[in-house]
Amino acid sequence: MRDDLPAELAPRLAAELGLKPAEYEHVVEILGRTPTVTELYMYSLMWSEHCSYKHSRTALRMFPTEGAAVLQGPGENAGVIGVGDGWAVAFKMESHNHPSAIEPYQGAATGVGGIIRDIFTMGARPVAILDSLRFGTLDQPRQRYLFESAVAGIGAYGNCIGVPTVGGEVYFEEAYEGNCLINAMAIGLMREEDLMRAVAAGPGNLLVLIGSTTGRDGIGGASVLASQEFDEKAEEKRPSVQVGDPFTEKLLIEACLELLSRRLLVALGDLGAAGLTSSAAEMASRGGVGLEIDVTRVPQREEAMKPFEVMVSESQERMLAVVTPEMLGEVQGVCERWGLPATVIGQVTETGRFVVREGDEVVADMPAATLAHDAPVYDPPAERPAYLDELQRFDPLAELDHPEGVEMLTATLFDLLASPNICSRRWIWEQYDHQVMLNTVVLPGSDAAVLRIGLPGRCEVTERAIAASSDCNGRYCYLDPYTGAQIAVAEAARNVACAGGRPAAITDCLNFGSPEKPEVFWTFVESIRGMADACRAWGVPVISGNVSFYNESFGQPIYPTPTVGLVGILESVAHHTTLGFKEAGDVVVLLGETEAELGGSEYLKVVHETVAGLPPRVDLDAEAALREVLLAAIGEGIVRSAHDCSEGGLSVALAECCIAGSIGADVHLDLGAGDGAAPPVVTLFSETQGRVVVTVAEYAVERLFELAFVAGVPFAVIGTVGGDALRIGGLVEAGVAEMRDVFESALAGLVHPEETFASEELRQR
Amino acid sequence: MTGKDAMARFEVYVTYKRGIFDPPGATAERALKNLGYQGVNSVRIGKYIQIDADTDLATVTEMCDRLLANPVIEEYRIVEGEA
Amino acid sequence: MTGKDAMARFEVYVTYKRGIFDPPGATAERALKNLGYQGVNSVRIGKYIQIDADTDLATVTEMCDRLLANPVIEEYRIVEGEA
Amino acid sequence: MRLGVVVFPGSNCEQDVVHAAGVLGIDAGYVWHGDTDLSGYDAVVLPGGFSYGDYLRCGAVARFSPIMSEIVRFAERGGPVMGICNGFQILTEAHLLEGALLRNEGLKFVCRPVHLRVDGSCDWLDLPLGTVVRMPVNHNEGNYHCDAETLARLDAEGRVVLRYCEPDGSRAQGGSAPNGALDDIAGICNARGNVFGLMPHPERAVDPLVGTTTGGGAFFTAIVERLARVGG
Ligand SMILES: Nc1ncnc2c1ncn2[C@@H]1O[C@H](COP(=O)(O)OP(=O)(O)O)[C@@H](O)[C@H]1O
Ligand SMILES: [Mg+2]
Repeated sequence: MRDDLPAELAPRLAAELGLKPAEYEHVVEILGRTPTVTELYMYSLMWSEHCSYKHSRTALRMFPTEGAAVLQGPGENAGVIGVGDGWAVAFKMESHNHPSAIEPYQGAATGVGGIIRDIFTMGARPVAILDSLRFGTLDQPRQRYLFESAVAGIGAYGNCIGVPTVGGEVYFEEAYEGNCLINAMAIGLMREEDLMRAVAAGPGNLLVLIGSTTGRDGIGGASVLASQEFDEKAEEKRPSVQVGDPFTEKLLIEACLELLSRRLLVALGDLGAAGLTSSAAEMASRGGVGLEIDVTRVPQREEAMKPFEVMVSESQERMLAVVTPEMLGEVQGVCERWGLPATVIGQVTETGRFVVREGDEVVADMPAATLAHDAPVYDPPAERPAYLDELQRFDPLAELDHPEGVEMLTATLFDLLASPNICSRRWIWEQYDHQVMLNTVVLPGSDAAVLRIGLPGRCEVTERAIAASSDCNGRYCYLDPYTGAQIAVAEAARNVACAGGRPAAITDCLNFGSPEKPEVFWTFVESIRGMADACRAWGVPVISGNVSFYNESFGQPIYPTPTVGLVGILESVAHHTTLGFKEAGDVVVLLGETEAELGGSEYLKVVHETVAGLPPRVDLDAEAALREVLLAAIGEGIVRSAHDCSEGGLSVALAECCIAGSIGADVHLDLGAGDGAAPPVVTLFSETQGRVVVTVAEYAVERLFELAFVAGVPFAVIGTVGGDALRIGGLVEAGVAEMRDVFESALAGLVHPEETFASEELRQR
Repeated sequence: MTGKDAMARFEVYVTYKRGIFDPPGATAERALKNLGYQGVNSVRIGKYIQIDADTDLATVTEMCDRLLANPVIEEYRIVEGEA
Repeated sequence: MTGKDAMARFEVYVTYKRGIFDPPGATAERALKNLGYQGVNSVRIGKYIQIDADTDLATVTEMCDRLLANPVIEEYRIVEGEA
Repeated sequence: MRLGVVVFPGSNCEQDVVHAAGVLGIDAGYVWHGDTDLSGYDAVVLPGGFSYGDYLRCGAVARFSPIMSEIVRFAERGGPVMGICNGFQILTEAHLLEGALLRNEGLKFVCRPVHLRVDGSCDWLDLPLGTVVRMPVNHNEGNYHCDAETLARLDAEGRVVLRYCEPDGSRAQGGSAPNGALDDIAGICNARGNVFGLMPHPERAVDPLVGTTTGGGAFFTAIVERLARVGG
């Protein structure tokens, strides 16, 4: 056994690698001796926040994770649910915030690569990507650069591997200026019987590394970056940036799915954060076996790599397979056909120990399970932030002057339609191939994407479909994390229901500041509690997710941003529904009721430059009832269009329906009379939850009313589709063409102001 | 050194830093070997930028830092000549 | 001239032929001007390929003709040196 | 009649082409890039995607695939060949079609439906001149270029089959041509007329459930009809 670390230096290296003194002591205790350099690297990465979830594990237990449809809950590379007829869907969301803040193009690209590998590791063919993005405001050149580059990077990767990017979300807020968020979600499709788990088994079986060579790139990349606060020092961490190779990823997808479907593998795992160490340790600990790896057998693309470098390198596009000796030839044959190296680097043992050799010399030898499972668990103190009281006390109606009259209100609506948080995202999704695989039934631009279920090219399409949406309004979460997190789930569920899907399960990506700050940690716990309560009430389990802490710059945390990715099921693809108004004469109905809830609204931000107040309330039962009415009506085939009210409120929702349908509407909203009259800004811009704008043909109005009445869902006929303008009686007069111009051109206008152009595209070769 | 008023040609060579993986280079390398060029040991692909400008080396260096190269993953070399 | 057995470095510069519109170059030119570099007259962006190989100039020329450059739109120049 | 859809490493629209063919009732199968045999196929489609990652130049590496020599021979014998998007790029790199496809003028990848006007015909595709069809484009390098002489020849011989245009068929204005292509060229054929390349994706405009548009079917059925005429 190599003894390469003097006992007096070991604690110093441990500290440099981010191990706390007690954690180091624990390592020594496990080993019964001074660790080697390789061991220290391996432990420090496996016990980093990113890999071990040491600050979040306890809180995450609040999530409901079970349900009749759940085939695989949290703990694997991705969660899996059955969606009927023997089909299953795997999905997961993950952050790549810190790498992207340093190098947005490659950071975002490799983020997509990583989450895609999590999906096909499970045996599922990746069929969709969604991206959830947060940046500072676009008046800053740096923010434009980050935004443009991240979008280009996501596009470059997803487009190349031939997986459509079908949806996502983006917000621009000062709070993300020093720390952008790049969350990517991937969805995969498989037959239930093809579900694969990354569990190593069978002493004597071989460990085969498939894909790219191993270099020093990304040493300690994701895990180190994602486990520390982000400050000026970030610049020095630059060499850990990785360059994505989507071409190799595409070959990996094809080769691995072929290997799995031909049942040639015992197990398969992807190499993500902490590289080979994490992948191998997790597979071993799940299987209760040991492993032996010889680093000299790992194909290296750089000279003189040290064993620890090989073990923790985060070089992209690599997979680790467990293969029986008899199958090795066939496995290598498949890989060779796809142009991929497949190299035996070690084997499974029965010792339960993770042994690393450099040729004949042992450089690390530790109990495999301790890497994956013995990380300390912390329950940090949580404390309600002091700033909340004052923020929440703010009463927008009482404390501000509000626009009145058709002219001012119409102008305000236009301002909102041009707001970067509301305007059309076409500029983004037109850079993404959102149609490849020919399954995208509802394209980006509606409430949720709808994908029919069928593997491409086989004409094996089914009646069924899935709908997916990712949502989180960080501003609401800042003002009240419990409610904000509930809204994230509620909005995702509502979006999916508007498309015709019944919410089935969620994944999440919890983006927060430092968990070591009690006020941040409180927002974390509250957010989880909010999501968990909503999920439990609605029977929507959490099947996978990811935590990203230390999203801060110069001590300032981002808004709490618990992003939700929700997948729903359509029994029949024929029921897919979009938001655009369809036909003149259709009747516009509002399901749900408007309250005076301007706190945290886009209206407050755009018009009054204020982020304060209480966010809208969530009524869990009312939300569920609303979705049931909607799904029943859609199932009966009477719904022509459906669109939920979110940022910007009812007026923006109506405008979006007009723009998408290229047709106007005449709407009358009852403001009440006398003292009880609602101020027009409430009617138009309040962001009350639980509301959906639905159109039906005239004959169906009564039926929709019945459905709503029985379920106790507020129902109001508010207008008729037709004409070339949106007229909201006494409040708004807006031509559809003018609204479209503003709505569609706003984002491009913000990204390409004439005075600068610093685009990552120049850098693509 | 070119004076402030004459047009000069600056040639900028931008390459990935050491240790950064270069997928296009790796692919070209494999392709060349497949075409029978067994003597090829390594291929790296970078950018070659020609700037004709009435400016000086310091300014071109600044242009590289700000726009033409990505200091996070790339390094560059500038050669000044006649336009 | 490097012998058949020594490793040499060939630097290949691939540029668009005259008259072919170069979108990245044009954009960089505009961007530099927008950043205030008024002295910039023209920017062209091509490829810079480093080949370390045990081969000769004639062979590298062949590689360029066959794979590394597209004669319809591009021209190239090769400089041979030490690896 | 059987359609061969070539799979290069990095192709990603081959399954979509097979799906579209299936919807149209056309028999189609995959042809592996490493194979050297096209027997059993009456027409060949080079599908879209990112062969070899589009590294170096789109189509530059794929054109050396073993199957390409056979495709050249197949084309020389007059067999119908269609290259879609990356397939078009490969055909130009292989010199089966003139010109080249450069980076989009806007430097952005573009995925959206466009209008196209039929301005010419090829051996097997004979839509009425002036017909306007709508199909999605999906590319980063669709900016067609050729020298003046070639352009004049393509024009004179009616070999510019498709041009980007406005919905009413008039010349594309500002934002309507997605990539800055020379003379708005979206698709051309070779002198003999049997090899046709286009940037838009007809396979995405066949199945009404997932196509925002229809009108792509004609590009596949035309091959079948032509083969039926000549008894292929
Ligand atoms: N970053 C993105 N990438 C792809 N599509 C996006 C992105 N951001 C928004 N979209 C799409 O734009 C549409 C509107 O998004 P959003 O305003 O977030 O909708 P909603 O308010 O219904 O959640 C949706 O179809 C969404 O999928
Ligand atoms: Mg919505």
